[in-house]
Amino acid sequence: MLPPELYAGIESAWCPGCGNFPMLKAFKQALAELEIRPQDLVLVSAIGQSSKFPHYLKCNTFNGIHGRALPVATGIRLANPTLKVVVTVGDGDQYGEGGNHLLAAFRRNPDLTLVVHNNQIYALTKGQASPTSDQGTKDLLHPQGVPYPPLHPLALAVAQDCSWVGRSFAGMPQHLTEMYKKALTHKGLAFLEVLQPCVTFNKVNTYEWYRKRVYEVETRPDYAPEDELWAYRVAKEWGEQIPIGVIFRKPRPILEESFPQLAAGPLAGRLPERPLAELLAEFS
Amino acid sequence: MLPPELYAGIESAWCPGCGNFPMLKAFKQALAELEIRPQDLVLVSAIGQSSKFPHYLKCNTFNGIHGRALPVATGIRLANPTLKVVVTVGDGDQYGEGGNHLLAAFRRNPDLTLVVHNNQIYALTKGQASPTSDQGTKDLLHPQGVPYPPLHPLALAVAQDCSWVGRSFAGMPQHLTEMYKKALTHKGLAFLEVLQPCVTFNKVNTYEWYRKRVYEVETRPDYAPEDELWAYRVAKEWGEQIPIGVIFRKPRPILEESFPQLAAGPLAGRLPERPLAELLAEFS
Amino acid sequence: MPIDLNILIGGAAGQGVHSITTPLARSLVRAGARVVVVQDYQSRIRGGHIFNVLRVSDVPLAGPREGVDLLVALNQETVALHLPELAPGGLLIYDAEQVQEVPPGVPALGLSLEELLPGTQAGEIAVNAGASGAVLGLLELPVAGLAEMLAESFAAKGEEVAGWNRQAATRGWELAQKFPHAVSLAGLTPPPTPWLLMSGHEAVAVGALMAGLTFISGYPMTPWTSLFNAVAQRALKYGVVLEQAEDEICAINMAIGASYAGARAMTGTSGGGFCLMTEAVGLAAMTETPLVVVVAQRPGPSTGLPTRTSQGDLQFVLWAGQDDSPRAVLAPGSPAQGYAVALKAFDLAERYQIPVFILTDQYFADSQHTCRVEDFPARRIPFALETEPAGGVYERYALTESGISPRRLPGFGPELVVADSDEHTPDGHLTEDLRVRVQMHEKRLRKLTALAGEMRGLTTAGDPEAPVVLLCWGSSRGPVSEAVSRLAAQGVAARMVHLSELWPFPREPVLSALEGAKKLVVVEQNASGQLMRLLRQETGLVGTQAVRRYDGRPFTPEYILRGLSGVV
Amino acid sequence: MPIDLNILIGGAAGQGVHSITTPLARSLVRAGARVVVVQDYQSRIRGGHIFNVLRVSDVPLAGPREGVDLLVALNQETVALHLPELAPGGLLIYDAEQVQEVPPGVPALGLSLEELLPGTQAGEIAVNAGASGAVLGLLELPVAGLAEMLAESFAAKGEEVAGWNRQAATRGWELAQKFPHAVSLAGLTPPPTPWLLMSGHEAVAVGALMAGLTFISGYPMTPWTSLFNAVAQRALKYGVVLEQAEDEICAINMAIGASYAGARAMTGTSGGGFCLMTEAVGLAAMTETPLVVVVAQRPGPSTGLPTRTSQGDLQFVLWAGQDDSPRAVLAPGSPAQGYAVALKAFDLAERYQIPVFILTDQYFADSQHTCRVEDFPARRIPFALETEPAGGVYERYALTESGISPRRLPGFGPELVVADSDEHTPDGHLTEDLRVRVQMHEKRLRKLTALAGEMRGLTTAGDPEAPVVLLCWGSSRGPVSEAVSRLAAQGVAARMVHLSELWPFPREPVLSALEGAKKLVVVEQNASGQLMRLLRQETGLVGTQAVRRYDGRPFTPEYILRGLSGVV
Ligand SMILES: Cc1ncc(C[n+]2csc(CCOP(=O)(O)OP(=O)(O)O)c2C)c(N)n1
Ligand SMILES: Cc1ncc(C[n+]2csc(CCOP(=O)(O)OP(=O)(O)O)c2C)c(N)n1
Ligand code: SF4
Ligand code: SF4
Ligand SMILES: [Mg+2]
Ligand SMILES: [Mg+2]
Repeated sequence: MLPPELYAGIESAWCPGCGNFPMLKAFKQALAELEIRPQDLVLVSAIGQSSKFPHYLKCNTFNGIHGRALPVATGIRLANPTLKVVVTVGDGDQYGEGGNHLLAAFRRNPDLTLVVHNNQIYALTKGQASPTSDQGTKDLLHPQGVPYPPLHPLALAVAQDCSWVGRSFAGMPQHLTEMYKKALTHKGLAFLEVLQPCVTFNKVNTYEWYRKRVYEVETRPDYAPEDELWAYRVAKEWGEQIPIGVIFRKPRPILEESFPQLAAGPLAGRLPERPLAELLAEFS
Repeated sequence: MLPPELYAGIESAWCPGCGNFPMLKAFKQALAELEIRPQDLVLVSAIGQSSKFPHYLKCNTFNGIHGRALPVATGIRLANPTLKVVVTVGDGDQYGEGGNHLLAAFRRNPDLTLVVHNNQIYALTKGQASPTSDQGTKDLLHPQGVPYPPLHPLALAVAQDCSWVGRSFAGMPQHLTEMYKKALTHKGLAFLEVLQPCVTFNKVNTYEWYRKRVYEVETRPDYAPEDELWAYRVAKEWGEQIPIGVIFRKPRPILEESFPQLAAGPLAGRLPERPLAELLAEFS
Repeated sequence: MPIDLNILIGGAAGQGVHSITTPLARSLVRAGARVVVVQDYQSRIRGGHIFNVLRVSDVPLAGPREGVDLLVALNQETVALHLPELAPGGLLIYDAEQVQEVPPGVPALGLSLEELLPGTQAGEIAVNAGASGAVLGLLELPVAGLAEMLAESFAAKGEEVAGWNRQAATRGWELAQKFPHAVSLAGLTPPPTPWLLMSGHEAVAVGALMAGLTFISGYPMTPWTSLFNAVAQRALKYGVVLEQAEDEICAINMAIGASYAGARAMTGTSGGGFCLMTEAVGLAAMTETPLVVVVAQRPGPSTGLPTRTSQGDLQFVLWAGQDDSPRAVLAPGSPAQGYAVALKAFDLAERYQIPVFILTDQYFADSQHTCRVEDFPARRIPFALETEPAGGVYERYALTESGISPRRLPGFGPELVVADSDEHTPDGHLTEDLRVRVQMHEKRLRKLTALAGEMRGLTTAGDPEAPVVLLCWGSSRGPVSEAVSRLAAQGVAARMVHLSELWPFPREPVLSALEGAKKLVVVEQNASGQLMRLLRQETGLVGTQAVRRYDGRPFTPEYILRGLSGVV
Repeated sequence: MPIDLNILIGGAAGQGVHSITTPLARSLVRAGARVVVVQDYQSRIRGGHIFNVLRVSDVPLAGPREGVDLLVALNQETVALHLPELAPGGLLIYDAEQVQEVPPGVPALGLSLEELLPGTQAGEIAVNAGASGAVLGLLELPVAGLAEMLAESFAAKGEEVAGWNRQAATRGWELAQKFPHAVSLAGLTPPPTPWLLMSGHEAVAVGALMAGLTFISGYPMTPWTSLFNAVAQRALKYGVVLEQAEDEICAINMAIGASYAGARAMTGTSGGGFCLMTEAVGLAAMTETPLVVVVAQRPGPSTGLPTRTSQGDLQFVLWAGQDDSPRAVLAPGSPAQGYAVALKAFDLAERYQIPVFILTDQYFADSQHTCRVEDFPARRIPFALETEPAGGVYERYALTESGISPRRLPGFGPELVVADSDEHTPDGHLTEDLRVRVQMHEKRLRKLTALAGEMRGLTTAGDPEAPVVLLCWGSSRGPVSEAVSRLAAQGVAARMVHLSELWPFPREPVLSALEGAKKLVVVEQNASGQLMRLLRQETGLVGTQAVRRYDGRPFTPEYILRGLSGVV
């Protein structure tokens, strides 16, 4: 195990009590336990409170633009498959602006970890409803409440054969660390959603609200994360009962391995000599 | 019934034998049988061979940009809920470029019909793989074949509680007409995918290929389109057996009705007098 | 000498800086003072350092200025950062629980819960209310109105909390009495018709509503969000359909759909989101669908500084979208102008069937200015629709001399409305006939001819003969006009030429306004001089000097004058 | 007099117009002719009307011209549309099964399956092969090479089909012998080193490969697709990772990710797709990630004319993205220049850590030109990376005089590479320190200074002293240079100044190249005069005349000369 202090980053700008803090702590713990060195790790994020996460950690970082972390992360993996790549973004970012890339990532199955900090709100822009906001959520743009139901991201993932789907809760540090570790050691796209209370803007989905509802899915007598229909049913649960844990696993070949071009290792810094005469000969 | 000739549009630019022709014919038939007048209908499309569809039909048309038909169509419905709005687009358009709007449309449930012409290919741009191209499909960009499996659009729809999900096949004109009619008379978002052979670029998924595989889902002894798990299982079927027919139905309130602003009818041409003094008074 | 007082209220985000500012500013306006409020905040929700500056006067104010006369510090950092700015004779009011150290010799009033509301649990809010009351006390204004306002705004939290606020404000007011009253506003008389305190985005929202807005779609992004919010708060009441989109691409396409179907529609965003809208800008131009698009600027490139101000998107907005297409670009310089520009934007969009841009920025969006009701004249923007039965064939894109074709709405008659993003025939269907292409392309661009004739929006100030001209656009108007007045006070003849309408470029009006300029100083909030380039491109005139700011803070007269030192 | 022959091959899409053109053109080049092929096609897959024009000469050709000397018609419509263009003494070759009516008096050779391959099932392909053979026969060139080429390209369909092609070509050649040979190429000698027939996009692809390209991502869009395809065909062989993205937003972000991680990366698109990329253009600039972006222009606005040509995206590309950010914009005028520009683009992107644009268009993309191997000099573009151990703290965005900071790759040492789209400190972390903001913004823009010094790419032709100057950019080079030669032949002294490097604007080189210009004619393929505006903005020089084309077809010397009539 490496010392978790190894990953200490710059001072955070989150609100006291924010669910992002326990996530940061648990993530560092997972990295330390898995002995992933900062220099071998790239955190990719986008825009939102959750997307500041990589700054508060010592590692390579690409903090890109809103909704577009997955394409950047996939590009990194395709240039250097020896890097450990983790995406840390918000619900608004990935399920709103970035929805199309989520669909594509499930198909591609690159070997990376996608962590969505789900606080059911657009926090950084001060509290608008996000795609996961519960129906009826009131905000400045919806004084009568959001009229339609939320997205079901986990069911979406299962339906598209995402190779690993799990959920955890920022209020359960140990569970969270374990889930980070599982996601980080999965080969292929590991999609981990974390219920992350926003103490400032989300006065409904609080620590208490989640704590009352979450249950560890492994405790179910019918636990069968390799059974797609089972996983689908569990992934669709939301309300009085919210499942956490590993919900779906489907071993699949990873994207990177479909490129023979990557067999020789990273593209990084590779400067192939190309036969000009041969290239031109095709046109004569 | 209205005469189908009523809907005659300009001459088409499709290839002879294209699956779009039977679709056009069946759609006109459905309109005629349902007595939907050209003037009450708006066809919204985007870019692709399939998106030329509205030009070959007499009706109001908004042929917008690649991938963005659903937002335009939703905007039309929100401005004038008395219009019958139908989106006709391709698989590349809606599942590729426009994937994010598909996710959002399922949540919103506007009262419109979405018809995706699925030829499993980007036809207008000359035959690149689309999100529904089967794994291994070879094209100029994938000489070794598409390395990952296709999107599962119907399962996506079921997982997001789309209020009506169906599929038909351009090779079965009567089935198609009936499915158009069902979709057009559904209240809420009706998502109809049509298997549409592209005789020029898709040499694998041909009329024959589809004909050998499709089966009418209503003939299943366990037919239960209101049962989500059943629908999910059926929606996920693809390969030797391809279900066609009404796969999922979930009655849900429509988007338009959540706006009391629309109770008084179309916004179209509405020029409300607003009380300037009252508006300003808030700032004093 | 007119009164000119700067009150800086600073603290960490979440400490209540805004909750002090708004009631205080409104009380001052109600009392008959002119107030300008500017906000300085970070892209975070709690912590960090934010501050508001209230500039207060008994004469009209053009905008903010530098310097601090009264410093209200809710934490130690505010003292550390802003005490150096405190003018001689200034006073520090501070939260005695948060501020541990006040340098000796600084006149200061510490407020604590203990002293304000002994024996209660009121906490932070008490100090905030007390500080507001203290400011009024210092300025010799009555506290009753403020106390009521505070009580009202906390009414939802129960009678006890409302009462605490009332008492704390009053107590703060009393505590201030023991300090010398360097500046007194006691002589002010409240205006007969109440004045307004309004931000730029609020004014644009009111303008849009008065223009007949019935549809708005958008996606949150700072600083655009405040305009979206301002409409949202009034949407149900005034019958506006509002939809939060899944992304900006949806937002603009949805607005185009709504407009095609007959709604008076608008969307908006800020830089990064506008990037995603550019494709549909061309769609609106090609389908000739009226659309108003607000682009609220902030410093870039990329995410940049989300909560700061900039004028860096001018050239981007001018040419956004592939190939040539007609558009109008407007950029208001004050809330009143924001209101007028909004009306004009909808009018131009409607009559020319084009996208019209309103370029704002964080400073324009958030800063509040004292306005008079008379600055907001009512105006009706009628629809420009063809409603007579067509008789024969209806051509949505009939070729006309003006380039404007008869617009109809789908579903309102037998005429079919066919719109296409491809090049199309007069009846809207796609075509590969390249002669038709030329006709259509020219038709669309021909609209610019008449449109150019409607571009005015020039404001001049200062000595009309002065050889020194400060040319500026958009939100910089206030600071530049004040810089010109200050130059005059120093005996330097100068004038301002301000543009609120930038495209089609008002060539003739600008040329004649710039006549006699010997020194042409282009003042703008970007690093490369975008207006300067545009000016040269359109008129050949070369700015001889430039004052540019790109640190994300708005111009002040002082900044401009520093920039001019050695020049004039 | 040099030979100058225009062969037009027309038919419906799907009839095999291209399958005639390519082997024929290649045979001619191998024989020692100079050939230029231009393609004219519609946005449909079958039907409609498409045609290719092969211009053939025994001297170097700058580009296409108007007129038809040999008309190959695969259907009646081609006859109807193009026969009027047939020059006196010209010949019509037609598919006798498709063309029912040939106006009397037109010298014509009808080809039918019957006559070409009696008793076989060969169908359409026979006529196509026969027509190619006939053309060679008319030009008195041997047919053997062509017949082989055809047989090879149909080899996959079996020996029988290959044989049919061989025979049909030969038979067509024989049939042509009975016609007068107005033009003979019999005197040509094949070049010692074989010449190349290459399109603009193929040349850019080869340039990119030679520059060390290892990653490309994109989304299909005409006319960009042909470049993407050209790389795709060679990707596996040369170790390029290629990914088809779900949309253009993904395409550019993925390329940025790959480049950040150390791949030499490129993406590309056309107008509508570029709109969707603009946000990430700013991202590349802000994170200082090298990136080459191809924008293949086509007429807009919006979807416009997808398969036609245009130069309408210049100003858009110059300013795309919010606020000021550094970039370079290049626009090649020929395949050889396309190759050189590709190399330069990767070099600039690498050394300046910026996005570099290559502006092409449908005409440049698709038209094929005869080139010599010597036009493609090898050049190596090394990486500009910091690889020494940092020792202390590594700052990705260290402030430097040049604005260029030491770049490292993640995972290649203990130094952490932190990139951020927000304004950031030298070590890459987001900051609200506005002094740092100013330093960083200036640092990024400072790169433009040295970069400007590298902008040359000016080509001049014609009389260097001539008072008439035709200024142009990008793909218009060929037609404009030929227009200048033709003017010279008519006794009018004129010269061309062509720009292939547009930003940072090569101010000094342009000014000196334009010295002595009395009439400055700006020739460009857009309606509003985007280069003319840019020229004025950057130099103050005003184009006195303009020749503009925006019907979607490329310039021809004739078109330009018509536009100049009355001017020179
Ligand atoms: C293109 C674009 N659109 C909008 C924004 C504004 N924006 C910044 S963060 C954010 C939402 C963040 O929500 P989420 O992803 O849930 O993150 P959180 O702050 O809740 O952690 C938005 C809309 C942006 N930066 N870029
Ligand atoms: C923003 C943008 N990107 C790319 C294109 C190019 N394009 C036109 S049609 C098309 C794909 C069409 O595929 P699909 O939707 O399946 O329609 P089909 O032609 O197969 O019916 C693409 C990529 C475009 N027009 N706009
Ligand atoms: S606003 Fe919410 S999500 Fe953001 S830091 Fe504060 S508590 Fe966390
Ligand atoms: S290319 Fe395919 S989809 Fe397009 S018209 Fe032809 S057959 Fe139909
Ligand atoms: Mg969130
Ligand atoms: Mg398709």
